[in-house]
Amino acid sequence: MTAAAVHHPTTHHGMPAASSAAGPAPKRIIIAYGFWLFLLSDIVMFSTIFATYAVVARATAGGPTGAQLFDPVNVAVETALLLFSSFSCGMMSLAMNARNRSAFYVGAAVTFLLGLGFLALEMREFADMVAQGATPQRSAFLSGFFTLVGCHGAHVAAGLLWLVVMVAQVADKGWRRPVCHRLMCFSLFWHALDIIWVALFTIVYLMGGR
Amino acid sequence: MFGKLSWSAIPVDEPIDMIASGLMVLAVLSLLAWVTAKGHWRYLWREWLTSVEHKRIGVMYIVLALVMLLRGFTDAVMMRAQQAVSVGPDGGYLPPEHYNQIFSAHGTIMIFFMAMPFIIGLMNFAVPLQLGIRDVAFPTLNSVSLWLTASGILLTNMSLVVGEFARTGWLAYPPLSELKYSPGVGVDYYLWALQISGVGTLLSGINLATTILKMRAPGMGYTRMPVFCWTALASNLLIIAAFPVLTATFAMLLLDRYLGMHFFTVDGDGNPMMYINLIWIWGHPEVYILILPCFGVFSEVVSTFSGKPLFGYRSMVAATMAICVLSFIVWLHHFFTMGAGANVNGFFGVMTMIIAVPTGVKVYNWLFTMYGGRVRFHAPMYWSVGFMVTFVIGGMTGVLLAVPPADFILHNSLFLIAHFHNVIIGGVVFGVLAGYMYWFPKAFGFTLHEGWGKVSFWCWFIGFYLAFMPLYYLGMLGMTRRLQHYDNPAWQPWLIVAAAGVVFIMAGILALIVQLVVSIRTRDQRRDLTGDPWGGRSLEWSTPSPPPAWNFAILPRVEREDDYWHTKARAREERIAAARALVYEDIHMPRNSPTGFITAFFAVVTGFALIWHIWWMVALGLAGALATTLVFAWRDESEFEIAADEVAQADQAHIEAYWAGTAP
Amino acid sequence: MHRHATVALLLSVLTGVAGCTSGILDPQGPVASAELTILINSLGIMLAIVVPTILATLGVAWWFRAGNTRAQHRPDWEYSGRIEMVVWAIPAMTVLLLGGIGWVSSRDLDPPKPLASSAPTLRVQVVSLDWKWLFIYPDQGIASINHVVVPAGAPVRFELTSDGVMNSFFVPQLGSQIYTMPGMVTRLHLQADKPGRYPGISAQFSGAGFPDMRFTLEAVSRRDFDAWVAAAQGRGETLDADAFRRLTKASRADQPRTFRAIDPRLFNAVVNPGHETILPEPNPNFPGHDYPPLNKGS
Amino acid sequence: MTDTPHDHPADHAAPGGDTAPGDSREALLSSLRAYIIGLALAILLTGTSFWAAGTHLLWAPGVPIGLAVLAVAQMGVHLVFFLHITTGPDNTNNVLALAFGILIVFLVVAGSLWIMANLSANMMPLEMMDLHRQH
Ligand code: HEA
Ligand code: HEA
Ligand code: CUA
Ligand SMILES: [Cu+2]
Repeated sequence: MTAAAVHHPTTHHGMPAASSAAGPAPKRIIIAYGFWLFLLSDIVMFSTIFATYAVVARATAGGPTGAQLFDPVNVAVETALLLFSSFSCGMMSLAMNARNRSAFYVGAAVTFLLGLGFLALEMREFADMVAQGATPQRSAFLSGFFTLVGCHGAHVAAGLLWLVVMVAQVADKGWRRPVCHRLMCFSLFWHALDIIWVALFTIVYLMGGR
Repeated sequence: MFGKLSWSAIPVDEPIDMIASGLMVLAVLSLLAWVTAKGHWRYLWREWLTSVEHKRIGVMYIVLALVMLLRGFTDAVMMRAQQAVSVGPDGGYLPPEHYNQIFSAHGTIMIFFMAMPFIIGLMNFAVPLQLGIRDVAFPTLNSVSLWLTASGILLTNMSLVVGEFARTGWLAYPPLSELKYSPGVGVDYYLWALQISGVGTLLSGINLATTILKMRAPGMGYTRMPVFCWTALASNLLIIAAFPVLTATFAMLLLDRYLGMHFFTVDGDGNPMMYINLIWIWGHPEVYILILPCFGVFSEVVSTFSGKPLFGYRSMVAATMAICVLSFIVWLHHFFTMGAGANVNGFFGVMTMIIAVPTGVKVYNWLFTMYGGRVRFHAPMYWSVGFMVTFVIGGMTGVLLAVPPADFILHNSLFLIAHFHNVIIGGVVFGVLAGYMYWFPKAFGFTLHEGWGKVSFWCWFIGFYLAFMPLYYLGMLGMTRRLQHYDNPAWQPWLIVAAAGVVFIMAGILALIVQLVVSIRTRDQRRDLTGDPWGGRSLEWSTPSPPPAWNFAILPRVEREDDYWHTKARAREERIAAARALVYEDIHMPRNSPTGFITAFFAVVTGFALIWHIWWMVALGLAGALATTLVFAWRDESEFEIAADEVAQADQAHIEAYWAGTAP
Repeated sequence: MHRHATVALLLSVLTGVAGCTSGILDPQGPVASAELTILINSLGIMLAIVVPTILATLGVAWWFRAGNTRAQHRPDWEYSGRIEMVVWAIPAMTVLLLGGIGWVSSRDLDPPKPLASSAPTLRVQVVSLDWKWLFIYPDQGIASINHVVVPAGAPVRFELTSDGVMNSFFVPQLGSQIYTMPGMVTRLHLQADKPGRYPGISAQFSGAGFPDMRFTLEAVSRRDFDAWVAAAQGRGETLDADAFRRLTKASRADQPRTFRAIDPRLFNAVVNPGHETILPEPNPNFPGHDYPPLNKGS
Repeated sequence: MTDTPHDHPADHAAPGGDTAPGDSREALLSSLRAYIIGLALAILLTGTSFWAAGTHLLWAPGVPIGLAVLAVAQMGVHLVFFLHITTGPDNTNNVLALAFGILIVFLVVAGSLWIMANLSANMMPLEMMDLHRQH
């Protein structure tokens, strides 16, 4: 302990930062960990909808089935878009770590466009289905489908909004610590969405489309 | 313009409703008037409503819980009074549409808005102090959680005045809760209130779990945490795992009701059984979310007042975590009678019984903690011993219900009602009241009146047995739950006994209120200058009462294995040493923030608009919430600095007071 | 077992005090008797450990009170491996025993499992409606409301469904309740040993008229049963689609009555409204769940 | 937070400490390599999944199992290469939380499916049940 006042709120007393041995972890770790727990809870929420979808997957009430509705090419393109956006999001974090603004903007723009493309394809798919009369009100299966896929889509949309805000913050404030923390959370969020999409295209489209 | 909302939503033709809601509105208005007259708004706003300090947030949670206890109790009194007289075809004074709202509201309020806030409040207050740190991981988020809970409470209580509450029971099983059978706004009030407060609960679970896992004082390894922190950890992990299930389940029911989907309807091939399955995946862990922190409180209280370390610390921790995991593998015991096969019923029955093992271990470890001690019977200890005696009975009847064939004849009977009030009152309510009396002096700097606390205990204790033991028996006579009237006159005497029991409980509640009033009025004689009125064993007792905003002028270092008694002593020595040598540092504390309050405001607006289908208002509310988030995200200064001098001054003052207080 | 007898005695004393024996303490059939026995056995097993636990708690708390100077003082005693062992082992052994009972008994008393008997099994289809019970006798071609007559001493196979919301079919003195749910069929086997009238209820809340959702199960001799069937076949209306639609209108405390004949497709049509067309489409504006005035006779 | 617009090294690499999920402990370049490897593996696995779902060369009943395995593998790839969740000692807490989450997901999904399948099997409408009894 020193008498000098250490101006660092996160590493009190200038201690090393492992959480149990040396006191509270640094803010950055705390934030990322909290967000990690949030993501896990979000995944549990998705798993509830997945379970429900699995239960009602054959409950078509005489309406159309997945095999009649799904277009594997569309799904493959969606998957590719999301996968590459996950990668570009990774590049974006590297740019942030390197404090390289222009690389960051490029990464963010690519991520945004890929995400937007994904959403557009999804919207088109939904619109096509509704045009065929396959609305969420048609059967339990379709309620499940639209809710599960739509919930993921809503997360992607929220992610895009978040990304815009983050770009604006970087532009406005530069690499301040809270901005970096939020970007770190964003990239966790974006990668997690991709993980959920893997489960989704496997269970809904590949298994259900057969 | 106003969706489904019109003047007819106000139940002017129902006298009981009108009187109740009139009184409530009057109470709220007079409170507001009093605050205005006394000019307390500024103080309230700056020191409480926008506070992000964990202790204040904890206290506010508990205030919410106490108010809701009274509301839930009013409902309970009305139900007991109804059943005491409602023999015969049109018996009683409450028509079914009203009675059915009452038990639904009672269950919902007691679980979500009484027990949960009370527990979260205690954890908020005590966990950072016990861990030896200055605040929780995300202080502003903490305030958001609190105010979202308050939003849910507000919406639920609005239903009393504008519209109606659900008449479906506290878990709103479909198809009854589907639009076809519940076309009114009652179920929507229920769903939106719980969705909003559920988000608050989830966030607070994440917050506290992160705090416990990542922010302990230097040297406080997992095996050195007080057991209350362990139980809080288990409880918050359960929140993180269970509440998303509730959110998703309610969301699907909402989609059914609002967009005509077919998750749980019968037409469209939906499956109502899935709702029941999912709601219990949340529902069973929920009851352990409530009871585990209470087990933690009892652990602290029993060890403190026995003057001994907790017996079998490692067993206690193992038992806590075992209950945490097991609670996710038993949910089917709530619907043994739905028609699953014998293997499924048998499996879940056995898994349920296994929970009795770690719970039993806890009971015996408390017993051995008292063994060889010098047990001082302060009020918190009364609640604890009362709990041990009462809870084992409720646990035993729970295990009885876990035997599938026994459940086939007891399910949904008053026996079940008796079981869960037995564990909830004998466990959760006794637990939170023990915690309340135990930590009150820490929070406010003076002790509660002992005598009135004991009076209250005895009234509750006797009242509980009178009110609920007859229900076990009535259940065996074939009386089922949720009966607005019945035709068997032989039941009536028992129901009258139960009603008499509630009168005792009411006396217990009055004693609590008297205790509070008396204690406040005589607070000058009951000041706790030492910060350690009970000879406590964990770190919170090494701080002044009430602790300063920063809790610890110097973060304590924890060096001993297990024994937090010594830890506390050490922490105090360190502080004294620091005081002599003047080695204080500047402290950074989070700034107060209206974010939580404003978010909650928009949450209420949005929820209300959704309930009444006022779409423009929904858009407005959502836009407001988004704007609040953005403003919050743009803000730069979230902490302020407390100068080392100021810290030193406050700390030395307390150390002097401590010497004065402990001097012979 | 001594304790077992005490418990049984205690329970019967309580029953005597109540002056009215219905409920699960007065079982009238093999299922209910077995279930009550299981209940009392399990209770006895647990009391054997719970009662000492309570007494020990009170005893220890009292003996080690601060004022008692004769109690030994061990302020640092916080661990004993041997005690830990015992403390885990006692509940574990109890649960092992109880779990065994639970596992075996849930297979033995599985509701869809037929009861062993030399008497022929009667088949009864049950439909819960708002707020009354419809009993269809498919093999006799009759039906009745809020009153079900069965031969004493013979197993009854219930097939149950619901026309609207969930309910739970329960005759406490015969044992085993089971949910009735729309679109699904649950199965339950019960038997009344002796002639008598046994109250039946719904044990699952189903809306405003729920408390009146009562029926009587009447067990009669085989001869009386045949006579009752013959009489029912000769009077009352026919339960066809129209009559059924009238029944779906909410009502409460309906007087028992019978139907002379039934449309044999009816039960299946209730279970699968979409697949069979004999039922007319329900009127979407029909305010299904309002609380109706008390039905006095019919 | 009293923030100054400069970097906070102390905040980034915690000596002897903990990592946040998403942290990569290596230098920039090697984490670039991690992303590239991850991308390549993910493309490979996804491609295999889509191929397996569409082809007729495989034994049909085995395909869903194969798809499930591929999906799990791909989630693992994402976790390790994109989220940098590994079993290193500094990652224990992150992995434990993940394990808890996976356990819960497993219990919720598997439990529900087991229960619901059992219920539906027990509640087949009559004609199907009668068919069964004739056996
Ligand atoms: C935490 C949960 C909780 C608690 C504490 C209680 C407490 C009580 N309950 Fe409740 N109850 C439920 C949860 C709870 N209940 C649930 C979930 C249901 C099922 C609902 C459904 O069917 O859907 C139910 C149903 C239920 C029924 C319906 C039975 C039926 O279906 O037929 C009845 C009937 O009388 C009843 C009675 C009571 C009574 C008399 C109390 C009493 O013990 C009341 C005790 C009073 C208090 C707890 C208030 C104390 C106040 C204070 C301590 C304030 C002090 C103030 C200061 C210090 C300032 N309960
Ligand atoms: C805090 C709340 C709480 C707690 C702690 C418990 C604890 C337990 N509960 Fe309870 N329960 C509820 C709240 C709670 N319950 C509620 C609210 C409902 C109804 C909801 C509704 O339908 O509305 C319910 C319903 C309920 C049912 C469903 C009944 C039905 O609907 O038909 C069952 C069935 O298994 C059950 C079992 C148990 C068991 C086995 C425990 C065990 O955890 C108890 C373990 C404790 C002990 C056993 C005592 C101490 C142990 C010893 C002294 C050791 C020796 C003893 C033995 C080995 C037996 N509970
Ligand atoms: Cu409900 Cu089958
Ligand atoms: Cu449970």
